[in-house]
Parts: sequence; structure tokens; C-alpha cells
Amino acid sequence: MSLLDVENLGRTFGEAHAVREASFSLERGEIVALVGESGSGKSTTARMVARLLAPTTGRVLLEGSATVPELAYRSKVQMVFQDPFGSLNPARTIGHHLTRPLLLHRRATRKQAPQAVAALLETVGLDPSLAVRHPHELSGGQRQRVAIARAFAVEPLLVVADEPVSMLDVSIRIGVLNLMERLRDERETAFLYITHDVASARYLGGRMLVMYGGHIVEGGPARVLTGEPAHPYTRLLLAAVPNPRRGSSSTVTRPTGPRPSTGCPFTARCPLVTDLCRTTMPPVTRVADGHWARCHALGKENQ
Amino acid sequence: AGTTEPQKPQSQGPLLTIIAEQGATLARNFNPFAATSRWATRNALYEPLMIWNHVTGTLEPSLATGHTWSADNKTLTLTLREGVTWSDGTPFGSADVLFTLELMRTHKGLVGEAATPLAQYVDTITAPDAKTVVIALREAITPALYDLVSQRIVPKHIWEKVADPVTETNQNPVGTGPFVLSTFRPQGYELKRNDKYWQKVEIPGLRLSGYTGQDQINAAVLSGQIDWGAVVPDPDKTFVAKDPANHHYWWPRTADVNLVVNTTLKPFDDPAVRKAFSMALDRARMVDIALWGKSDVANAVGLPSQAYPGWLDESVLAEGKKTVTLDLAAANAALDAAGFAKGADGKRTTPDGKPAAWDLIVPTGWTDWISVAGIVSSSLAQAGITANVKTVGFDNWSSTVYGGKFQLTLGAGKRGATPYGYFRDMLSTATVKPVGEVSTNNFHRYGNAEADKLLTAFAATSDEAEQKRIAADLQRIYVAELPTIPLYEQPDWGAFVTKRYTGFPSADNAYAPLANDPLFPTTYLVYPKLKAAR
Amino acid sequence: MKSAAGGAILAVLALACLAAPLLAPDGPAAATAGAFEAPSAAHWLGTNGQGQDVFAQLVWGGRGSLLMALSVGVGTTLVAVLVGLLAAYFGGLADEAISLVVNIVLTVPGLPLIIVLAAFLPPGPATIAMVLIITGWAFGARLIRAQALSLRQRDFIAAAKVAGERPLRVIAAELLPNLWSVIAAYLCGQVVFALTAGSALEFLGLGDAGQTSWGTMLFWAQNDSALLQGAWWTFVSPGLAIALTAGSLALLNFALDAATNPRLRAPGGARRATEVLRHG
Amino acid sequence: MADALLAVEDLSVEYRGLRGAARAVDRVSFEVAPGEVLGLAGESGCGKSTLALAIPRLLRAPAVITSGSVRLGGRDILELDDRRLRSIRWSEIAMVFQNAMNALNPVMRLGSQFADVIRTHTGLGRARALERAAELCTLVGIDPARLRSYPHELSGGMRQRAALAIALALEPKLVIMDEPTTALDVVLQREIMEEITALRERLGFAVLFITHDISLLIEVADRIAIMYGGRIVEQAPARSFLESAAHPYTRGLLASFPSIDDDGERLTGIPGSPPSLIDPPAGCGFAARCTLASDRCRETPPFVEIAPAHRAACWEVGA
Amino acid sequence: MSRLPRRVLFYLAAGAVAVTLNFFLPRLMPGDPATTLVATYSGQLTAEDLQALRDAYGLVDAPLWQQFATYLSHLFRGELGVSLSQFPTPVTEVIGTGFGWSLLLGLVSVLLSFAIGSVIGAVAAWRRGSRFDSIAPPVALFAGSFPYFFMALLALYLFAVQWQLLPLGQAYGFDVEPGLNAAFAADVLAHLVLPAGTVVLVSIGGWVLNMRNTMIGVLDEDYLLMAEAKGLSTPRVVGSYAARNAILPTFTLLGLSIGNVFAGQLLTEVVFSYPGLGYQLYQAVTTHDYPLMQALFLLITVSILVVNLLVDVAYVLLDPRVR
Ligand SMILES: Nc1ncnc2c1ncn2[C@@H]1O[C@H](COP(=O)(O)OP(=O)(O)OP(=O)(O)O)[C@@H](O)[C@H]1O
Ligand SMILES: Nc1ncnc2c1ncn2[C@@H]1O[C@H](COP(=O)(O)OP(=O)(O)OP(=O)(O)O)[C@@H](O)[C@H]1O
Ligand SMILES: [Mg+2]
Ligand SMILES: [Mg+2]
Ligand code: NI
Repeated sequence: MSLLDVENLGRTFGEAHAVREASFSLERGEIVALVGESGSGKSTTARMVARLLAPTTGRVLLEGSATVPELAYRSKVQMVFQDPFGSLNPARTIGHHLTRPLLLHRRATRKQAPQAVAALLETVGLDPSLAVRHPHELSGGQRQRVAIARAFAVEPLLVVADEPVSMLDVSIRIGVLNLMERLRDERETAFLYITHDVASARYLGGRMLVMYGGHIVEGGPARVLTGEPAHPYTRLLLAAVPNPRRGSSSTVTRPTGPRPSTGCPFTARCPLVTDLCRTTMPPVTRVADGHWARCHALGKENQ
Repeated sequence: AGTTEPQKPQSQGPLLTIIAEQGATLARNFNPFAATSRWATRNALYEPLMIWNHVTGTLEPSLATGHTWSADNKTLTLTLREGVTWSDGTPFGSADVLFTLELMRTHKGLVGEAATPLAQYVDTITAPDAKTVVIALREAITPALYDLVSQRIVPKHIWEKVADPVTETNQNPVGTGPFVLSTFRPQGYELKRNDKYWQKVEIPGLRLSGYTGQDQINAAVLSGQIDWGAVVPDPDKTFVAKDPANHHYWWPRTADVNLVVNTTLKPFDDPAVRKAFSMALDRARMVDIALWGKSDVANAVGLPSQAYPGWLDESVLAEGKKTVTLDLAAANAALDAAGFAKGADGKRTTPDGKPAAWDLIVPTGWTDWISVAGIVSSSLAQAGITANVKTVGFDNWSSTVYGGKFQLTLGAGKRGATPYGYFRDMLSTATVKPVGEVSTNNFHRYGNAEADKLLTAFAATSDEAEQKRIAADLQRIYVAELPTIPLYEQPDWGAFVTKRYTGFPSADNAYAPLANDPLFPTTYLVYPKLKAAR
Repeated sequence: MKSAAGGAILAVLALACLAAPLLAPDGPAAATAGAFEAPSAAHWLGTNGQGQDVFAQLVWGGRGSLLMALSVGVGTTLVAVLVGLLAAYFGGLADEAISLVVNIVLTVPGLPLIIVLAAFLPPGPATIAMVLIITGWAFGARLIRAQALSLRQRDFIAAAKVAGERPLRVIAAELLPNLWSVIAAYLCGQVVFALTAGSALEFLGLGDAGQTSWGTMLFWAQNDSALLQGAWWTFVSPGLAIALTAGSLALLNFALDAATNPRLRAPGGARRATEVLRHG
Repeated sequence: MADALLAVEDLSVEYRGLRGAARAVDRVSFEVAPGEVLGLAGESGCGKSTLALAIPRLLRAPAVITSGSVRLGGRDILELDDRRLRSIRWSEIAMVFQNAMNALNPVMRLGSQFADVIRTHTGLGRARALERAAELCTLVGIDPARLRSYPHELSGGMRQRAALAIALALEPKLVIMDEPTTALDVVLQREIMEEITALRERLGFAVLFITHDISLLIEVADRIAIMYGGRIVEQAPARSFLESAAHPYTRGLLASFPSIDDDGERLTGIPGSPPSLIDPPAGCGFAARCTLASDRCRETPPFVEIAPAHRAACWEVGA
Repeated sequence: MSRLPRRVLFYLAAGAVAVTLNFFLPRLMPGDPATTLVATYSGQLTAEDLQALRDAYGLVDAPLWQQFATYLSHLFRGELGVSLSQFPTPVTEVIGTGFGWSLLLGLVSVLLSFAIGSVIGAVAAWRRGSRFDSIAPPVALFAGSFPYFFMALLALYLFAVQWQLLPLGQAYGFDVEPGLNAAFAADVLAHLVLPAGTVVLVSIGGWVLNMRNTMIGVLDEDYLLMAEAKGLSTPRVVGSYAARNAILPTFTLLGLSIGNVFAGQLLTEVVFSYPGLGYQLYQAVTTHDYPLMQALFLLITVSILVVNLLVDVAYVLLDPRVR
């Protein structure tokens, strides 16, 4: 039994399909990175997994159950948000942010709370004296560490991290990523790591899922995916990443026309597009062990 | 008088500006049977048969030149003036009077002085000739005369074509009065002289503007824009001093203002309590402060001696003098005796142990009354009685007061040619209605069986000496019972400016009241006397 | 600076009113002098048309006026905060319904409603306070709702939910603390509004003329034609007292505004005063 | 470089706040040659934007330029009067801001935003100005019909392109680009960068390109300057930057970027946080975070040439 | 729910509530027109006359809900009835006399204070910290702290009574002929100075603050920086870029103010005897003139809703983002 099973998840906002037919699973202690272009539905997926948003179709199973009670779910699934400025309440102290989950999920009594808070701060590499400060007195990296500490206060099995480092300065990003890695190793916590920075997904290792236009179009081990991308979008994405070592390679295709409402969302930009692509969404096609993609061209290439 | 003098061509003087309308926008309604009609309807356009002049105490001829009572006091004969024409040129005659009175009799909902006598006492109305009207009453009620002759008369040839006189707005009035309508705007209107008027009138016309409140009126009067106005605060200082040669006022008094207690309520049913209250009141201060010293404190019967020469009994007044004079010690003693215990804080409790505190309500905007109420309240406070002054909208006030649901309020005694109406309101059981039923006259709800007999006798006689004797007895009852508490004599407010016109009535030339009062259309007596200033 | 001035004026006024029994031991109603006596040593601010000491009325009357204004401020703020927060937090149908009610209340003509209500209830400061609360909460509710709505979009609310907080607790412990300055500014504004609107009602005669307050002082001044008689002190004293109170609250509000909105707070200096300062 | 287009010398900017003056730009000197792309990188808050705004004198209170000169074609911009300053702006120095959504007036049609700058500086009529705007749109690959649109009706990439087109409206000699692609998706970023490169090749304007993404700079810039704590700490040609970067801070920065073809090596980032600008430590600002720091670092290191066309401010890497 | 049905629902619900309130509120007040009738006509009416008058006035004793049904059916036929206090003038005629003046006074004072206030606010924000900024907004604020009627009475007393510079009240004098002529226009203007001027004086502070606050927000936006970088002239930057954007939020408030022009001028009209609807409403309330009150309430609500609608529409025109 997987820790998390996402089955055929979909969400619409009015007419717009933000996420469609998303299915994936996560094991204990696994980091799964979800990458994709802006507006492809990454955050929407994350919010559905964190139960902040109700799915329109499909379901989310935690340890095989779709009906975990609210509080129990919260004690197992936590979330870290993109913006460390917005995710901490400017009116409350750091201590408050860490104490509340401890008390709510009975991880500590009121008496033990201060020590527990201090321990948490130390875990994420912060000075325990920060507990009495307000968020605006902390730097961005410190804030994001506090946000991570808050998620870890309840000792969750899964942390949904929605672009946890993209608002942080380059020099401190890596520290936060390393922290996540360490926590995974030490506590067997699983991460759903959302990002549009393919390099950092690869850095964390684990598996990677690529989203485009609401669909998960490719999945597989991060190293494999970044090395031998199968889906044309993944290829485009990787080619666009600035890479001083490799030198730039111009592969950009400008989108022409609106995104189609049927078929593969990538048709408008795809160099390999066929008529079939315009009418039907490609099925999941196995590329290699644990590596799959959804592209009609793929089947043909393999044939 | 009596004959039509040839009118001179209109003199080109300024219009006489008179304050009589309240409201920022005025509706064009000149129906004399509607209380919502414009002021000029009943005071400049349509005339009554005769006018009670309460300054001279005489009944002055208007459309009628005289009246006679039959020996049994049941038939009234009125002689009409010769040579009167309506403003459209049609001659005026007894048919018009007959028509007006019958119209009122047959059409319910018409407002007019004659309404009550027509419904209650009048038997038949006939016109033996063009200049005579004979009214037969069912019983001898001589005071009905004043109501009947005050009725404004309308032209038969016009009103017989009016479909519904109740909802008629009579936008282009045709009357016998000294003026006719010239321009009308919602903000005000102008009248010009009626060239066919039966008397000589020099002023070319009247101008009437609407004002929203007393302050606006005061401001207009004080800035000299008005020729004829009403109340001016502290007139010597604010008004006369500005232009002593031209600014004048004259405030004759015709009725008293009373502190009215609801005699159906527990402590107020006791005359001793009413008298105790009365003795606690600082009437001199009311006159000084609310009336700038321009009036007098009330006498014991609540009738101004000026207005009723010869009617008041000096011995009764002397007898009652004590009860209407400030004597705090006596008031306190009387309250102690009546069982009003005084607490440590100086406040009393009623014999039932409740706080001696009541609401004294006055209509919003009645500035002099509100001011007086303030003084009543502080006076009573000296004796340990609390009177909370509350101002309420007039309709709220009237429904509370006339419905008998008030505790304390102020009221004005009825004015009249004789004290009959006043005492009827004050003492007659016929005017007492059960609480909840509307009573506009006797809202203090006091009745006295002995007074009833005296009032009946009064009405049945037309002999003035006899009436005066009966009036003395009524005064005696009043002083003994003190149904309401007289405070001070209410002036008939009036102010005028002689820059443009002279000839206004004044203390030196007291030919008529100065106040313009829709109930007594004495302004008709003034118009002919006004002359352009030099 | 502005807030300090505002606070100081307010403190002096409030103290004077609190100390009324010491400053004017005879009470406001004692009518001991002649009408409209000009200011003198015996009567610092002269006497009114009733022969009462204007200074005594001012300090005693301030108690009623300030109490009334304060209760209206607190009352409307409470209702507005409650309604606004509930609407904003729960959103959806609840918000839809509450907003509808709020908008309808906003379209109901305020002043006429006040007059009708004031005529309906027994006159007095309590009635005026009630009437102003009934008619005054809607705008605040809309304001608080808008503010709370924008806060609700912020991630820390989602974070609190993820932590497992219950809705009411999120509102009380996470949303509310961020709204204090808005609420305080609104409270100030409401107190000012109540002070002027309340005195307007009293001035119109819809109050209780028997109780001394700044509004009824103006009512009496008008009733006794004080201005026309040249007794400006009876009129100007209460008017100025109201204006000073309202003005000082407005100054406080100004400062609170700056506290809410950091952009209003930045240090002075003309906008484009980027001077070039060079050595030598 | 005598033939420099822009020569900034000894420029200092302070923010004078309640808590004291923060020196956001500290005695900075650099030059931009005609047609050159100078990349400026550094951590958040190191003063990049302040420097960018100081050049066309766009800083607002409480910022104060306390020293230095900004020479553009021989004139010192800091000495110009208001009218002359306005006439230089955009016609000689144009700008592209980080977030085009915010930089375009939301209530004005795109066409008018082109037209007002064209008309202000050239005196062309409205119709002619719109014609010119249409040309510019075609140049950056936007359908000229879009000139009738409001900014919010365009996608993020289109807005950024439009901002670029507006910047080129008067064919300026220098375009300052302050993180023009940071808000965009990688794919879009690539697209815009290619657009910029192509246009520059055609029109020959110089660019001061600001970003915090060194990888990007290495791809697009001719020379790279690294800023730290208000100062420029290293300046070198882009071509060999990866290998030749000498300053410990620059090296730290480079070590903070995971790359798509690195294999499993652990990156460390730079521990610690940047110095306070209000009360900066004496000497080298990076000393507190530097592994090579020694006593010498208490004195400000000179900005010296350590290799041809390569300068750095560090005692440890000096010649 | 999408925007359009929601707006429609709002207007329907607001209309229904207004009509219901219009009917019941006046009838909940203490006192009734019948007693007032008795009081006013004391002694001049018999009981039968009174009944006849009550019938004519339409004051029936039927249960309230029945009266409400009658009222609704009349309303649907567009019948607003006759005024009781000005009986038998139709309500529409009574309102007709005040409508124009209220509109004139209201629009002039609201637009003037909005315009002046916004300009002061914009300039203060642009020159933040200058002497102008440290004087103008606080002064405007302090002027706005005076109770309105206090200012108005003081102005009336000083300008009209004491110095006699301006007319005492009303909308125009007797000596001019109403119509489209210069003399009348000048006279109307002279009569407008005090009422409108006092309203402007006390209401300007709010607009100043509003504009200053939103403007300061806008000044921080990148598009302002870009406008300056473009070398545009200062008036263009302040006008087309800063003020144009800053005015948007203020605009909704302007709508609210304009919507209230028929309701909010009671004190002005009382003090200056101005022949508008505010004073009529006050009179209607104090005389229990139900039909007039109902019609005025209806007018006020409808005008608020209409202005709301107009603001919605205008907002769409002014702010392309909400289209
Ligand atoms: N609350 C919402 N209402 C309407 N549309 C929404 C809402 N939230 C997201 N969307 C739309 O759904 C789509 C997916 O959005 P989402 O935020 O999940 O994308 P994302 O992959 O996280 O993008 P980014 O990288 O920019 O954060 C977008 O087109 C977005 O506009
Ligand atoms: N208006 C201001 N008042 C005070 N300090 C300011 C102001 N604007 C910027 N600063 C400070 O000046 C320093 C430089 O800011 P600047 O915006 O130039 O940095 P940056 O390098 O552009 O950063 P980023 O990469 O985040 O855009 C920062 O420390 C900042 O806190
Ligand atoms: Mg996202
Ligand atoms: Mg920057
Ligand atoms: Ni009839």
C-alpha cells in the first residue's frame, strides 16, 4: 500500500480545467517532484492533496483510505507554501506558529511546548531564541525554515511543498533543499515537491512528474527524465533551462493559437503533432522501467 | 362704509411682505374648506361674515353688517353688506351665504368654523331677501354666533360646479377679499389688490414666502426683509434697537399657557397636589427668560385680564392669588402633607413609593414652550419633583396628549369672545372623554357637575350681565379645583416695520390684534388701515 | 506628531468631562443667572438662554455625548466586525446572503430611517445610540469583509487550516489580529460619525432636550435664538467641543491609517526630492 | 575605455530612513561600451535595482545620491536640469522592468502607452506614433492589432515583449533591464532572451542586464559584474566566467546552482546572511561569511585587476 | 453565482425590501395622521366630517397586510396617491417641486467637494511631506469635524444676517422670472453658494484623505516609475498615470454619495429653507404623511440603485480590468 494514491484527480474553475486525469502515488520517504510550466496545475494538484481544495473528479487516498478524518489527515499531511512572507501570520510570533500544531495534534502539552518549539527550531537550523520574534524580523530563508518546522511539528508522513524555494535568494535555496533531503532521510518523510526549476528537482533525486496544461504528461526517476526526456514538452523545458556549461540551444517554439479543448494540450507547440493528437489525449505509454509518458509520437518512435 | 368707493388706480408701491407660511415648498391650494390650503385663502381672499376683534372686544362687520338674536335666543338674523362683488365681478348676496352653509351641511369632510354648529344646533337656514340670512337654532346656544359668522363664504356660481369640494384645490380663487392671486411659485406667492374690493385698500399687494423654521423666519425679520412678522426673540435688543424708528412690535395677550397635568393619573387627581406644584413654579422667571420680560405671570383663573375686560371677578382672583405665586416653603409643606416623602438626595417619592418623576412633553420646534418647560422642570426640581422635558414631533405630541396618554404637558387656554369656551374646555363633564378616546379640548380630562349647570345657563342667555355673573361662579370653581396650572399670559406675537407701510395696530393704536391668526381673521381689519410710508 | 496632538486634545476633553462634578459642582441644570450673560469670571463661557452656566453644561454634557459616541462606535464596530468576518471567512452562499443584506441596508436611506426610528423609540441618548448602530453597521461590515477577504487569500490562513485549526479559531486567532488597525481606524471614524450625527439628531429635536449633552446644548441655543441675539458663546462652545473631539479623533485616525498602510508612513521629503549630494 | 557609452564613477546612494542611512550603492564604478551587454548579478537586496534607477535619476525619496557621476556620451546625467533630464530619458536610456504587468498602466491601451512616449520625444502625430508602434510590435512578434488591448488582456510573455518594444521605441543607446524575465516561466524566459539577443544584434543598443541568475548571465552577457552589499566585487568577461571566477562570493554563488547535468555532488550554498547596509562592518563585507577570511579583510580590499579585463575586490585573490 | 444574475437578484431584493420598509416603517411610528387631523382641525370638524376626511385621505382601518396589498397594487399601477399634509395635491406633484432643486444642490455639492477634495488629495500625495501636504489635509479634516448644521447656521448668520452678502435662503428670489435667462441663473447661483458651500466645506476632508491614500498607493507602482522613466511631463504622469488609477476606488464612494443626494440634505435644506426633497421628507415624517413618505423613500432607494448601476457601468468603462 502506497502512502498516497492520487486517482484520476481533476479540478475545474468555471469552464477552465486546471487539472485533469492526474494519477500518481507516493511511497514513504520518497521525494516526488512535480514540474511544469506556469499555470499547468501544479499548485491546484498540491492544494487538492493538502485538502485545501475539493477535487471535481477523482480522489486522494491516504494509506489506502479516502475518508481519513480531518484532524487525522492534518497530522499526516502537511504543506509548505511558496511565499514565506505570506504563509506566516504577521501578527503572531514564530512561537505561536509552531506551538499551535503541537497542541492541536497533542504532540506536546502546554508545558512541554516551549522545549518542543526550541527543538523544532534547532532541527531546521534556527536559533531557539527566534521563537519570540515576529515573522517580519526574519529573513526569507529563516522564514521558510520556520514554515518547514511548522510542517514538521506534527511529524507528518507527507509534506506537500509548493515551490518552497522559488522566492528565496539563490545562496540560501540550496540550504532549504538540503534540509528537506535531510528530513526525508532522518524521518522517512515523503515530499511532494512542486517546482518549475527542473535542476533542483534533479538535485533532490527521487521521481519526477511533468505537468502540462493540467495533465501529467511524463513521469519517471528524475535523473532519467532530465537525461533522456521522452515527451516533447519535457524536452522543450530542459532545452530552455539556462546552462552555461552546455551552451544555449534554441529549440523554442512559440505557441500558435489557443490551447485546444480536446486532445493533447501540447499540440499547438508540438513539433511532432499529428491529427490524432488533436482529438484524443494520448494514453500512458511505458518508456522504460518506472518511466512513462503520454504522447502519441512515443508509440510510433518505439515501433 | 357699506358703499363701494371708486378705486383709485393701483399705486406702484412695494408689496407688503408678510410671514405666514411655513414650508420650503408650498402646494397651490386655495380651498377655504381645506386646512391644508394656503394662508391667504382664509386671511386675504375669502372673507367671513363678521370678525371677532379680541382687542376691542367687538364683533366687527365684514360681509355682514350686523346681527340680531330673537327674544328666545334661537333665531339669528344677519344683514349682509350692499355692493359687494366677487373678484370676477359677480355680485355677492345671501344666496352665496346660504349656499356655503348648506354645502358644509351636506358635504362631510369640509373644514370650517361653522361645521360644529351646523351639525349640532342649526335647524334651518333661509334667505328672505338678497341681503338677509336667517338661521334658526334647535336650542338657545348664543356662543354659536361666533362660529357661524367666522365661516368664510364662497361664491355659489363657482362652487356649485365643483365636483368634490373636499379634494378641490381651487387653484384660481375667486373671493370677496381685498386681494387676488397674481403669481404662484412653490417657494412663495404674491397677491395683488382686488380692484373690486368693497373697501379702500392702499397696499398694492402681499408677498408670502415659505420658511422652514423659526430661525429662518427670525433671520428674515431681523434682516429687515419683512414688513409684518410674528415672534422675534428679545425684541427690544435684537429688533427694535436695530432701527428704533421703524422696527416695532406689539404683543397683546389673549390667552394663558398652562401646565397641564393628566388628572386621570394618580397623584394629579388631587387638587392639593396640583396646587402644590403650582406654588413651586417660578413664573416670573418664565416671563423673564422665555418671554424676555414682555408678558405677565398668570392670574388664578388663567384668563388674561386684557382680553376679558369686565369678565374677571377681582375677589376670586385675590382669593386664588396664593396658589399661583411662587412659595417654595408652602409647596414643600403641601407636598409633605400629600405624602410625598423627600429622600436624602432631595428627590421625592409619591405616596405609592414611586419616584416623583414624570415626563413633560412639548412639541418639537415650539421654542417658547420648550424654553418654559425647561424652567418648569428646574422649578419643580427645587421641590424635589422631577419633570423630564421631552420634545416630540407634533403628531406624536398630539396623539399622546389628546389621547390622554401623557403625564405632564403645556397647553393654551381657549380664546374667545367670552370666557364660555374656556370654561367649557376646563370644567365641563360634557368635554371629558375616556382615556384613549381623542379629546382636543379637555385633554386634562377634568369635569365638574356644578360647572355643567352654570355653562348651560350661560349659553342660554344673551344678556351679558347675566353671563358675567355666571362667569364669576365658574372662576370660583376653577380656583378651588385648579384643573390646570396657569403659568403666564401668552402674547399674540406680532412685529412690523414701518419703513414701507404704516398704520399697523399697536399699543397706541389698538384697533385690532397684530397677530395674524387663521382662527380670527383680524388681518382683514388691518389691510384697509395700512398706508404707504410718507 | 499628529496622533500625539490628537491624543492630547482628546485626553484633555475627556478629563474635563470626567471631572465635571469637581469643575461644576452645581450640575448642568442649575439655572442661577440671567439669560445670555456674556463670558465673565463668574461664568467662564457665559450663560445660555435658560440662564444656565455654559461651562458647566459643556463639561457635564460632554459626558453624555462622549459616552453615546463611544457606545455607538463600539456597537457598530462589533456588529460590523462580526458580520464582515463571518461573510469573508465562510464565503460562498453565506457570504452571498450576508453581502446581499449588507448592500440592501446600505441602500436604505439612512437619515430618514434614523428619523423614523428616533420618532418611534422614546427620545434620549440610548435611542440615538441604538438608531445609529442599526443604521451604521453596514458600511463597516463591507469594509471589514473586504479587508478580511484579502487576508483570507493569504497563505497563512491556508497554513492554519493545514495545521488543523477550526474555522472559528482561524477567524479569532489568525484573521482578527491582522485587522486590529483597520478596526481601530473604523472605530475612530464611527465615534466621529456618532458624535456629529447624534448631535444633528438632538439638534433636530429628536433627542431628549432634558438631558444635557453637546447636541442638546446646540438644540437649546437654536431654540433660544442664541446667534440672533448675539450670544455666540452658547452656540460656539458646544460646536467647537464637538469639532475638537472629532478633529482629534480624525487625527488619530490619520495616524492609524498610516499604521495600517505602511506606504503612508514613509518618512517625509518631497516625492521627487532625489537630490544629488556630492562631496565638496 | 575612453569610448564608453556609459561611465559610472564612484556612485553612492543612500536611503535615509528613520533608523539611519542605508548605503545601498557604495562607490560603484563601471562602464558600458556601445552595443555591449553588461550583466549585473548579486543577491537580493545588494543594491542592483537601486543602481539601475540611479542611472536615469529615477530614485525617489528617501533615496539620495551622495557621490559620483553618471556620464552618458560625455554629459553627467546627475548635473542635468529637469527638462534636459526628461529629454534624455527613454530617448537615450530606456528601461525594462521586472514585472511588465505592473510596469504597464493598467487603464491605458497598449497603443497609447507607445504613443505617449513617442509623441513626447519626437513630436510625431498620434497616427504616425501608432504606425511606429505597430512596427515595433511586429519587431518583437506581437500582432499590431494588440495595440488596442489593455495590458491585462495579454499573457505574461506578451506583456514582457510589449515592454521590450516600448523600450526600443526611440532606438535608445542603452537599455537597462532589471530582471526582465525573473517572473516568467523558463520556457518563456528563453523565448524573451532570444528576442533580446536578436534585437540587439539588429539594433546595436547596449544593455545593462540585471538578474540574480548567473547561469543566464553567462549565456547572454559580454561582461559580468557581481555585486555584494552595495559594491561591485568582481567583474570579468562572461565567456570564461565559470572557470575564472575568483572572488569567494562569486564562487559561492556559482556553487549554489544545481545544474541539470551535475551528478549527485552536494551543493552547499553560502552560509550566513548579507551585511547590514545601515551599519556595515569595516573592511570586506563578505568577510563574515568567507572561508578564506583573514585579518587583512578588516580593511576594504581594492578593486584590482587580477587578470586581463578581470577585476576583483578580495585580498586573497589579488595578484 | 455569476455577476449578472447576482446583480439582478440584488436589485430585485433591494427593491422588494425597500417597498416593504417604505410601507411598514411609517406605520410603526407612534401617532397617526387621524389624530393629527383632529388636532389641526380642532373645533372645526364634527365626528362625521372627520370620518369623511379619513375616507378621503385613504386612512382605512383594515388590517395592515390588507393595506399593504392595496398599496402594492396601487404601486404596480404607478399610483403614488395624494399627500396628506398637502391634501389633496398628488404626491408626484409635491415631489416634482423639490426634485430639481435637490438634484441641483446635491450634484453641485457632491461633485464640487469630490473634485476639489480629490485634487487637493492628489497634489498632497504627489508632494508628500511638503508644506502643502502637512497643511491642507489636516485643515480639510478639521473643517469636516464640525457638525454640519453648526457650520451652516454660522454661515447663515454671518453671511446672510450679519453681513447680508448672500441670500437668506430658498432657491431663487421673488424678483427674477424663472426660466432660461441669465438673471435667473445668476440668482440661482447666488442662492446656491451658502448651502452648497457649507456642504463642500464639511465633506471635502473625506475626499482629500481618500485620494491621498489611494494616490500614495499608486505612486509606488512600477507603472509610475516607468512613466517617469519615459520622460513624460509631470502633468501627464500625475494625470494619466497616477490620478487616473487612484481615482478608481474613490469612484465607488462617489456613487454612494450621489445616490444619497435625495436623502442626505435634510439639514442643509432646513437651515437654508432650500425647497428640496430632504426637508419634504422631514415634514412628511413629522406629519405622518404616509403617501409622501413612501414615495420619497421609493425615490431615494431607486436613485441609490440607479446610481449604483451607473457606477457599475462607469467602473467598467474606467477600469478595463473588470470588463
Ligand atoms: N481559484 C482559482 N480560480 C480560477 N482559476 C484558477 C484558480 N486557481 C487556479 N486557477 C487556474 O488554474 C490553472 C492552474 O493553476 P495553478 O495555480 O495550479 O498553476 P501552477 O502550475 O501552480 O502555476 P505557477 O507555476 O504559476 O504557480 C491556471 O490556469 C489558473 O489560472
Ligand atoms: N525605499 C527604500 N527605503 C529604504 N531602504 C531601501 C529602499 N529601497 C531599497 N532599500 C534598501 O536598499 C537595498 C538595495 O535594494 P535594491 O532594491 O536595490 O536591491 P536589489 O539588488 O535590486 O534586490 P532584488 O534582487 O531583491 O531586487 C536593500 O537592502 C533595500 O532594503
Ligand atoms: Mg503554483
Ligand atoms: Mg531589484
Ligand atoms: Ni362629495
